[in-house]
Amino acid sequence: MVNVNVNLGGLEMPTFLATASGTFGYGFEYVGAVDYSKLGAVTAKGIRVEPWPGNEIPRHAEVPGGLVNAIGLQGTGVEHFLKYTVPWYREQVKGVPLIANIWGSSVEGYAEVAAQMGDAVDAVEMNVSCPNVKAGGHTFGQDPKVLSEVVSAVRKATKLPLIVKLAPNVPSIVPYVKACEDAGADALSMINTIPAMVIDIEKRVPVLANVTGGLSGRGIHPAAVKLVYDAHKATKLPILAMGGVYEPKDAIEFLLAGATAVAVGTATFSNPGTVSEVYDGVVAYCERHGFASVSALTGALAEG
Amino acid sequence: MVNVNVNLGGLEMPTFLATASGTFGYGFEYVGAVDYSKLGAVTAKGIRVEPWPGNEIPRHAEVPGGLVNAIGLQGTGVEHFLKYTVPWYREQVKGVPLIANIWGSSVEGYAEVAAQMGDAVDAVEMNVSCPNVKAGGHTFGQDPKVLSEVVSAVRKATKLPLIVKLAPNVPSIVPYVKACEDAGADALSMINTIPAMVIDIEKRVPVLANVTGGLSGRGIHPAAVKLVYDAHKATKLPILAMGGVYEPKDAIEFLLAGATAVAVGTATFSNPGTVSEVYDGVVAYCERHGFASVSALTGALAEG
Amino acid sequence: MIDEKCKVIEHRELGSGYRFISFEAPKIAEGATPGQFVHVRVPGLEASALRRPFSIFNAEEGRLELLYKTVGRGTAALNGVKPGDVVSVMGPLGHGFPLKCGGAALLVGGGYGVAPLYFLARLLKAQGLSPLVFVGGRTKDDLLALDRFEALGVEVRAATNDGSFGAKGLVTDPLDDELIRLRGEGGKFELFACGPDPMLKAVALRATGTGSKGWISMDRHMVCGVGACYACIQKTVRGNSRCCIEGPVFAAEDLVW
Amino acid sequence: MIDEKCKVIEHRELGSGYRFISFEAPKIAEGATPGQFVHVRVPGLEASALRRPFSIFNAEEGRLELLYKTVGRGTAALNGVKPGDVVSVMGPLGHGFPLKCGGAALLVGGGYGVAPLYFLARLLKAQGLSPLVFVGGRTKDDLLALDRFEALGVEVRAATNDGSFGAKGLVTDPLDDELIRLRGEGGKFELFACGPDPMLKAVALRATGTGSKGWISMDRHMVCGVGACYACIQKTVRGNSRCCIEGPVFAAEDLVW
Ligand SMILES: Cc1cc2nc3c(=O)[nH]c(=O)nc-3n(C[C@H](O)[C@H](O)[C@H](O)COP(=O)(O)OP(=O)(O)OC[C@H]3O[C@@H](n4cnc5c(N)ncnc54)[C@H](O)[C@@H]3O)c2cc1C
Ligand SMILES: Cc1cc2nc3c(=O)[nH]c(=O)nc-3n(C[C@H](O)[C@H](O)[C@H](O)COP(=O)(O)OP(=O)(O)OC[C@H]3O[C@@H](n4cnc5c(N)ncnc54)[C@H](O)[C@@H]3O)c2cc1C
Ligand SMILES: Cc1cc2nc3c(=O)[nH]c(=O)nc-3n(C[C@H](O)[C@H](O)[C@H](O)COP(=O)(O)O)c2cc1C
Ligand SMILES: Cc1cc2nc3c(=O)[nH]c(=O)nc-3n(C[C@H](O)[C@H](O)[C@H](O)COP(=O)(O)O)c2cc1C
Ligand code: FES
Ligand code: FES
Repeated sequence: MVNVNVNLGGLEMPTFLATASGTFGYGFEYVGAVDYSKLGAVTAKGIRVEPWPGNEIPRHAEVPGGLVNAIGLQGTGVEHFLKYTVPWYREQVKGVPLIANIWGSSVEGYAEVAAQMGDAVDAVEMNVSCPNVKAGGHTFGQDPKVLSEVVSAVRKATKLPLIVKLAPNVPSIVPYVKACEDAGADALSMINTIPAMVIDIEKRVPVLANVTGGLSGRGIHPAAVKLVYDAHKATKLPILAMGGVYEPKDAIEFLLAGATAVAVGTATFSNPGTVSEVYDGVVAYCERHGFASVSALTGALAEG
Repeated sequence: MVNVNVNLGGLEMPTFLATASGTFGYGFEYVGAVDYSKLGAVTAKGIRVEPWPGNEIPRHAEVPGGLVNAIGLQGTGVEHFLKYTVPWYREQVKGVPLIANIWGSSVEGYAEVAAQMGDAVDAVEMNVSCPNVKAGGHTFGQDPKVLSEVVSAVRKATKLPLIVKLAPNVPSIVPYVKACEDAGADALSMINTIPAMVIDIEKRVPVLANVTGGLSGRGIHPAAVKLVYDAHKATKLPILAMGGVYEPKDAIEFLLAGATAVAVGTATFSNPGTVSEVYDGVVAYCERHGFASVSALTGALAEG
Repeated sequence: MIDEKCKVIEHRELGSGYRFISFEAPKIAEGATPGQFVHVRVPGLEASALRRPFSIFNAEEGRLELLYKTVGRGTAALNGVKPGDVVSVMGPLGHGFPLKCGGAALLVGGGYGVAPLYFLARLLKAQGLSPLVFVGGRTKDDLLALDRFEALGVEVRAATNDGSFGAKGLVTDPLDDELIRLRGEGGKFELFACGPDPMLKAVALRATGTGSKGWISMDRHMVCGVGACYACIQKTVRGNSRCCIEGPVFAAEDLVW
Repeated sequence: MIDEKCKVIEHRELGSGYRFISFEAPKIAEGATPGQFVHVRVPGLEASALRRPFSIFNAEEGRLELLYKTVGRGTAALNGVKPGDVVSVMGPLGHGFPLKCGGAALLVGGGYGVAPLYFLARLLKAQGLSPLVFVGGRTKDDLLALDRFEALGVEVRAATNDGSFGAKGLVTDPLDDELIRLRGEGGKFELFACGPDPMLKAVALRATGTGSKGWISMDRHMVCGVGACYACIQKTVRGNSRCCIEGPVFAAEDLVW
């Protein structure tokens, strides 16, 4: 019997496997097609204080190795989320912790949505890849100083386990990791999508109404492993790793690189069975290699 | 008859298509398998002043959508390059300009190799994704100030068309583009590989002897298009675009996003016919859409 | 909703790039209602390729039947599937057509948009109603499943752009004739439509504000097919709705064009 | 060197995961010499998959023959190729064995490492030499192409780890017997070897410093196969050499282990 539960910065996850924000709706949409008993957490779609319509369509483009999306964080706002969505989730999905993925256009916006969450959810994940309207549209996650500021503000606003989700397009992840650590984050998650663009060459226009979007899926996995590896070397904070997990092997690479837990995202779209297959494969791997627990895999590269 | 020649910052390219550094040896290795008449330039493997052995093997790992490599810039040094390699290239490959891809571990190292090139080659491309030994191992290309310094030094050392090759893992490409512009670059090339890592889960070790490497190939294309698009909006410097070109469509996306010329890299490994197929497809596209020249495609998105 | 491993029973060309495929899909077939769709993992595409959505043409006795047009790489790959092959099919998905009708049931389909109308006509007929089906296409070859409607004993009125079959013109021409006739009689009607956007808009306009109802099945590019990704947005009077879960069938009066 | 579209002539199982495949490849076959290899674009893998390198087992009358072992996803996909299919094959690549020999020609192969030795034996034989072939494997099933060597009239001495065929032990056991015999006679010899690294090292050691020559074909993971990428490095006395172009056959005395 392999011990599959892990602790992600205070969030007790019954298994090491989660779903990635934005790829699993508000958590109940896949009931019937996904085996929830294998999930240690569900991350809900990004939510902010006010409702938000998202981008115009087309919002996605299929590319070799994955998907480029610019959904644009459509959501009903935190009030509706707490009043309807969370109870609806709790009713349909028993025993799987819910992580709220939050965002805002200002530091105050982030703090406000975190504060309103109270303890209705089990953890908060901050998506810092959104433009900071007050600071001229630069994204919060791409300047360690700004990042530190927004994380501190959210830290003050919530007692829940606080996960900060980092952007991949940085020269080095280390200053961002340190900024999160200093600002009181309990865990990190990575990676968010990689900025990308697809052009319809016949119409000579960007495919996405939003012009650019984020690349996710199979192809980004080796880049994600590198960032998890770098982050793990730089911090003791536990890491929730995501980016192109399609097979058990992909999750095991993340764990060995230093992740405490792993999330499945884009793969669920083509195969909702991914959660089960990855869970079973990781457990079988632990058995085969004599690991008594999945958490023993974290950072367990033989190179030392 | 579509006009296929382009001018890349002073480099007259007989066609819009080049090969990417490190994927085409010193230019003559593919004689017999590649139709050189369709090439507007060949970019040689990275070269520095002294010979350099490169990394230990394994130096590569195949991944879905591409390749992760850590060749480590093995090379014979500039003296051998000028004495043997360039003449050998000129003898075997007639009429295709040769771009030297240069690197160093210090600003002086860059300037020195550029100076030694004299006019033996047709252009110089600076690979700024190598660690700056003097500045504690940070790579030259990841701090706009350091980038500006090294480009300025090379600018003083050579009269050849000077192309600077940018790294993709940055929050925004714009400051780097500006730094190159200010320092006197004639053109930009992008993208270099995306930092990545692959783990052998059975042995629990990194696959690459160098631990980490760079991701290239099909999967990185949408990320590359985005960076070319951003760079083109920020500058008038011509852009040589690369990253996952496998089909005509991929090259056309680059051109429409703002590239002046396009390079084929990793695709040649699986299919040396890529050069011909891409060339023919782009020309056919121009004919079909009524473009009299390939250069008219540059930045020709309908959105304006 | 379930992700069912379905064995292919039959797969054949209908001419002009259209094909018919049927599966053993007892679980999906059991729960399906007309206007719902399935999300198919196309064998032969890379593991990361998205699924492709198709309306349920018919679901009967554990069988799932689809009609599709080959338009791109996904449908081209689907062509290669053979009887006996096993395909992952998720379904039934989305909200379909209402199965009651206050007045004449007028079904309008264009091209592969006729797909959900056969299943609908069959179930309406089973309730004793007499659906009337209008089908349109560029040419004769774009008129699908005429034999199936005939076998069902359902009247079909056709229009083709080139006049190669039925009336020459748009499918809304024979529809308008019928609407005028009904109006003359003071008859009530409901419209059920599926097809290309311009056709749907034309049909929706003929319902909104008339006191009659229109049920419009929208075709939006999808990713998840289950409401989880928010890719498949249709603008409605309630804001941005997901075509895969709030739709694909919307009330005509709710749509914002 | 050319990238030739080659039609598959024959493709069959040899048992125990080994297969034989032959192609119509007039251009490659024309230029090929023993010890060279081809770089195969495996149909069924994604477009971006790397090619797979295989030694030329034989090249004769426009035919290219390969022997391969199924070890991973590339070779597994290759299993699916059928006679009549067309495959992109690049070749002939690399530097092969010398085709003259000052003394007894002793060929040593382990597992699929025997692949280049048949072609070599055939051409040495054609020059009037009498190559002697030593083959090793874990078990009887790992001894390949014995019938072909027999048909050629070339003597084969085998060793298997489990003793199921030939001597029980390593292929170097019968080789050492022969070397001792030759030394007793004062005979000269050259060694030609291909197989797993430990075997190659053992063979190379038996050549270096003896005044006799050893020719060692190295198996290094490859990307381009033509000397363009510097992935396939073998350490030699001249530094980091590319296995695909300076090799795959190296002089034993040049190798750094
Ligand atoms: C609810 C619904 C029901 C449908 N029912 C049918 C049907 O019964 N018969 C039929 O022939 N077709 C139907 N379609 C359209 C069908 O899904 C597309 O033709 C198909 O996905 C095209 O895939 P492709 O790979 O061949 O084309 P490509 O253009 O190569 O597809 C590329 C991408 O665009 C998406 N895409 C392209 N066109 C459409 C489209 N029209 N709708 C949704 N996604 C698209 C694909 O999913 C894929 O992500 C339906 C679509 C929807 C949304
Ligand atoms: C010069 C040369 C000649 C060869 N001749 C033969 C032969 O005649 N018969 C035969 O059965 N095999 C031969 N091999 C080995 C053969 O190339 C590999 O077994 C094959 O590439 C494995 O591919 P795979 O996808 O099945 O395995 P995987 O392990 O899934 O391959 C994954 C990756 O590793 C590479 N790789 C894996 N093993 C090897 C290897 N041993 N050598 C090179 N690359 C490898 C593949 O190219 C691919 O990039 C030769 C190798 C070389 C270098
Ligand atoms: C359609 C879609 C919507 C997403 N929405 C969000 C979001 O709301 N908040 C967020 O932090 N990440 C979002 N992401 C990013 C994913 O959570 C994840 O970080 C990324 O897709 C990489 O994982 P994957 O390759 O497994 O999908 C979204 C991704 C996709 C594909
Ligand atoms: C094996 C390999 C070696 C490379 N070596 C170099 C190099 O020496 N200098 C350099 O600037 N870029 C080098 N690159 C990067 C490529 O030139 C190119 O920027 C990158 O691979 C993206 O293009 P692609 O996806 O078409 O390969 C190398 C890439 C590969 C795959
Ligand atoms: S396709 Fe994902 S919400 Fe509709
Ligand atoms: S495989 Fe590329 S140099 Fe040998």
